[in-house]
Amino acid sequence: MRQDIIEIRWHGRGGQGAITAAKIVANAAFKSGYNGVVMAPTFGTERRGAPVYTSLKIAREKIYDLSPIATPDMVVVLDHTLLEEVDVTHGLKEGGQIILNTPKSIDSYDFGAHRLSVADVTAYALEAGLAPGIVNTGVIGAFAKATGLVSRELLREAIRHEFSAMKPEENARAAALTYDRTVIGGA
Amino acid sequence: MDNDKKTTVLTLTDEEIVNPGNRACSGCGLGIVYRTALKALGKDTVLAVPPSCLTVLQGLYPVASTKLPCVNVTFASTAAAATGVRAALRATGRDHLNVVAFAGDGGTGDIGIQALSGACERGEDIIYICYDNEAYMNTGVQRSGTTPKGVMTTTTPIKGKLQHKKDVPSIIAAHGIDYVATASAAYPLDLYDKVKKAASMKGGTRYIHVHTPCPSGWGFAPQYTVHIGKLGVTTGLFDLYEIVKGEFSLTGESAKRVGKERTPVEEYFKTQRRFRSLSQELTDEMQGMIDAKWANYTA
Amino acid sequence: MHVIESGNVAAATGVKLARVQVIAAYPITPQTPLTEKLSEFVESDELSAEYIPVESEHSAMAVCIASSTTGARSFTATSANGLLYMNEQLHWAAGARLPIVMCVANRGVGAPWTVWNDHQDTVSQRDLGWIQLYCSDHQQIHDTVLKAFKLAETVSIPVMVCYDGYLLSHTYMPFDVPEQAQVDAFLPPFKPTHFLNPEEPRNFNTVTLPDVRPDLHGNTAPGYMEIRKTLHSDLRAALTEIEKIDGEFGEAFGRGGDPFVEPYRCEDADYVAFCMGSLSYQLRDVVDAMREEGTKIGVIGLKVYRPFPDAAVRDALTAHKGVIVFEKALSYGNQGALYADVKSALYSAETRPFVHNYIVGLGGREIKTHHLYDALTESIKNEAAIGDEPQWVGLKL
Amino acid sequence: MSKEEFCSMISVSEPGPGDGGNTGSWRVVRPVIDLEKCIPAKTGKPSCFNCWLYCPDAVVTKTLPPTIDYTYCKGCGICAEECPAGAITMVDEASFTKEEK
Repeated sequence: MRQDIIEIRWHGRGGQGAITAAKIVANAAFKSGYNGVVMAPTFGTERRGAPVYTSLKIAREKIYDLSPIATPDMVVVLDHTLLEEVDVTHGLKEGGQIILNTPKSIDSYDFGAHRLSVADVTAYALEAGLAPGIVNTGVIGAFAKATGLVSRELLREAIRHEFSAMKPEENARAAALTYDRTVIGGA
Repeated sequence: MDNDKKTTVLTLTDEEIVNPGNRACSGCGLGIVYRTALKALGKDTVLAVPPSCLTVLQGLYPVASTKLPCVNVTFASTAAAATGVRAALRATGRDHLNVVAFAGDGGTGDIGIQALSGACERGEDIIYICYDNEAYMNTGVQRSGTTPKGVMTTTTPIKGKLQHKKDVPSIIAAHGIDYVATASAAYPLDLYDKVKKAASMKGGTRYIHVHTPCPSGWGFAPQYTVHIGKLGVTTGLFDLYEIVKGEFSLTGESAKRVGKERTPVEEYFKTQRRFRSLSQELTDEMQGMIDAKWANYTA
Repeated sequence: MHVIESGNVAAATGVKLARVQVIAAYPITPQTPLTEKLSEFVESDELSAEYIPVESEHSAMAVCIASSTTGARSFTATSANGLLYMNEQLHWAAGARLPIVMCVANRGVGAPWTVWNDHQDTVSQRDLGWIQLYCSDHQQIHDTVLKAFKLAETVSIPVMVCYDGYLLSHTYMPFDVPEQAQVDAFLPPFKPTHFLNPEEPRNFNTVTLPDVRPDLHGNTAPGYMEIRKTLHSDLRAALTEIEKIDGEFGEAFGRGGDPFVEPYRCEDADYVAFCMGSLSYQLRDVVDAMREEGTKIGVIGLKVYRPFPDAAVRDALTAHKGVIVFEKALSYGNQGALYADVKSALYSAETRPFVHNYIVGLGGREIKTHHLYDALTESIKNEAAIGDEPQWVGLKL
Repeated sequence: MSKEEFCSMISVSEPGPGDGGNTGSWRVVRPVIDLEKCIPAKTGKPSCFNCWLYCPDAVVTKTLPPTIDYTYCKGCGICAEECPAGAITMVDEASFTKEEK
């Protein structure tokens, strides 16, 4: 009903860190002046490897509706192999954005009227010094670049805070590398 | 135990922590057990007690028969409650006190075994004393897991109990706790020394299982409580032992019996009405089990 | 300082700031992350408390009962079947007048198994003698935990802090975390009037006779009935304390007000939606939409379910034409329990609104905003046609 | 209401004797010690004290001679049964006059 809420859906696999990624963006958004922030993971029996999604809603004013996102403005996909299992564009608003971690080029995909951005997050994260498969910090670099919702600086700060005990610099570098190399397509 | 100085009737403290005039039955074995154990524990002790004969012995509101702080708790929760007392004593700087759970056999080996097992696994700093009168006496003599085979109870009224007694102290010992002991109401000095020893081994879980004759539930005249308790031990049916950090040893009267003649178990059965329907076959089976067990005991 | 964390972490943060002394922990979805967080606080020495990883919820409450009787501030948390497994212990804690605080991340109860949210677990436990407080967002969870300790220790009655499983327990949103010194000023250390103490040996919760009996000094000691009556009167008297503590909290932290009911756009409302938990916030969006269409409607979230604040409920509801009670629980074979309570509170009012009952979201059935909109519209339109029978929202039978 | 007022009514018991009343009235037979036979009494030295040790009700004293608190003694007879000298006899309560009781 409210029109002022930006809705972002995060697709990943259980254990891949989609929740942490969304949480970092939530923190950065809150610091950018979005007072309404609600992040809702898949409710229930999450199992490692199984497809999961997380809802993130942000708005300038407090958000009261906790129900999952039905018509997202943006979807973030942490793993391109999910495209074969899940309709990540389900409910995506017209002209909505897709941010995709994939080693393939942007031309390999056709999402019709939706706007696609791609980055080989898996590779950049390795390059940044993270263990194989750690993609959640990288993908939010791509998200920040593609959407412009949060600044590079706030993101960096939020990552360092979240990963203060676990390779904060490497995680921040993964985000920065991805930020710089994300390819943004047209609608 | 042999290395320690044993308490004698003359060195046993006169101080009574249990008041007279309580509601225990005449000749109650628990009366002896409770009175003796509390002498060993002394006044720096906090008790946790589930519903049982002890609840009644301890007094009805607003009078308590015991000069110790005590929390009465629900039937299944005794060891967990003792855990909570210990945690709070640590949190409030009073960790020097003994924390003692005192429960019957049903409250220990049946409904209470989950909480007790949890406490033992965590190695809670508590002493758990089970007085085993071999049935639910407080509710009127219903069978429990520790009722011996063949015993008539109000829930095994015709055929007697069909299963053997659950070996609760062995189950507890399997948790690998520091101290497990058995004792008998008929040997209060042995019990006293074991409780003392348990109290001195602060830090882990300590468990004492006490064979406790019950005149009304077992069907004998109240003056024979000690006599029958002794028969339980001298027949080799109920052994006095302790397991200190995994080391098993018989104590007291049981230790003395190794390699010597034991009283036939039939003598024990004959003293109690609860065994009235015991067949000769079952008597022989029980005697056989006792003999097999004792064949493993060496001096 | 604002943080963005889950509702479970909001609760854990409150527990930590309350300087709880004994924590009994047993995992159950969706409460588990709360006890996980507390273990982290304790292991990292951020919180100096005894953390007991018990073997069951029944034992969790046993630990709290005993530790509270021994004089330590005690806490545990649970959900659904875990709460029900504690049942006899919950009665015990209330009868023994122990100021235990317990968080319940609300979840439907089996059978069949469900891990998702409704209120059947705590609503079915309304007659224990516990105080039950319900939260609508993370700030309320955090603040209510702090207020709960103060309340419990003032009135010597245990307090349940209830919040929606998943919807609040697992969602993340911003909330303000106060400084430890501020909390210390609001919540002094726990000093019980009676506790287990060898220097003054007392026997707690002994068998109590049906009738009164003289004590050792010749005074009359109460019987069971007197003790139980006092629990009831003290629960009623706790309403005053709830209001007082809410005021003190407001002064200290600048948040609070509306201790019993939290109204939204109700001043001139013809109709009021009434419910507990996060649903009352979701309904705000619906109310806004309906107001735009010209329907004068508001919503009230009930924050205290036991003791039932009937005077506050009556005051809040009598002026309206209709009250639509939404609830995530049912007194099976009768009606929604909250619905019955609301009607009972209104019975003595001079003018009474119509009251309807809508059952929503059992076992986590998603409550879509348009469902609420449709239900409210139908209720207002068919005032006369809808009787006492609960209406089911989003049912696919 | 004050904190004390709120916690005024709970079941908290104070230790004292005789919760069960004067349990001596339960007795149908009374233990009587023959001081001629009682070993500690006879020898004037502390010795066996089985009567004191085994008493479930803490009504026998460990003194020379041992005494029995008839106000609370339930008359179970364990002391008589366990006395090594056979010095304690259980005597029918009916044989005592009111004054003796």
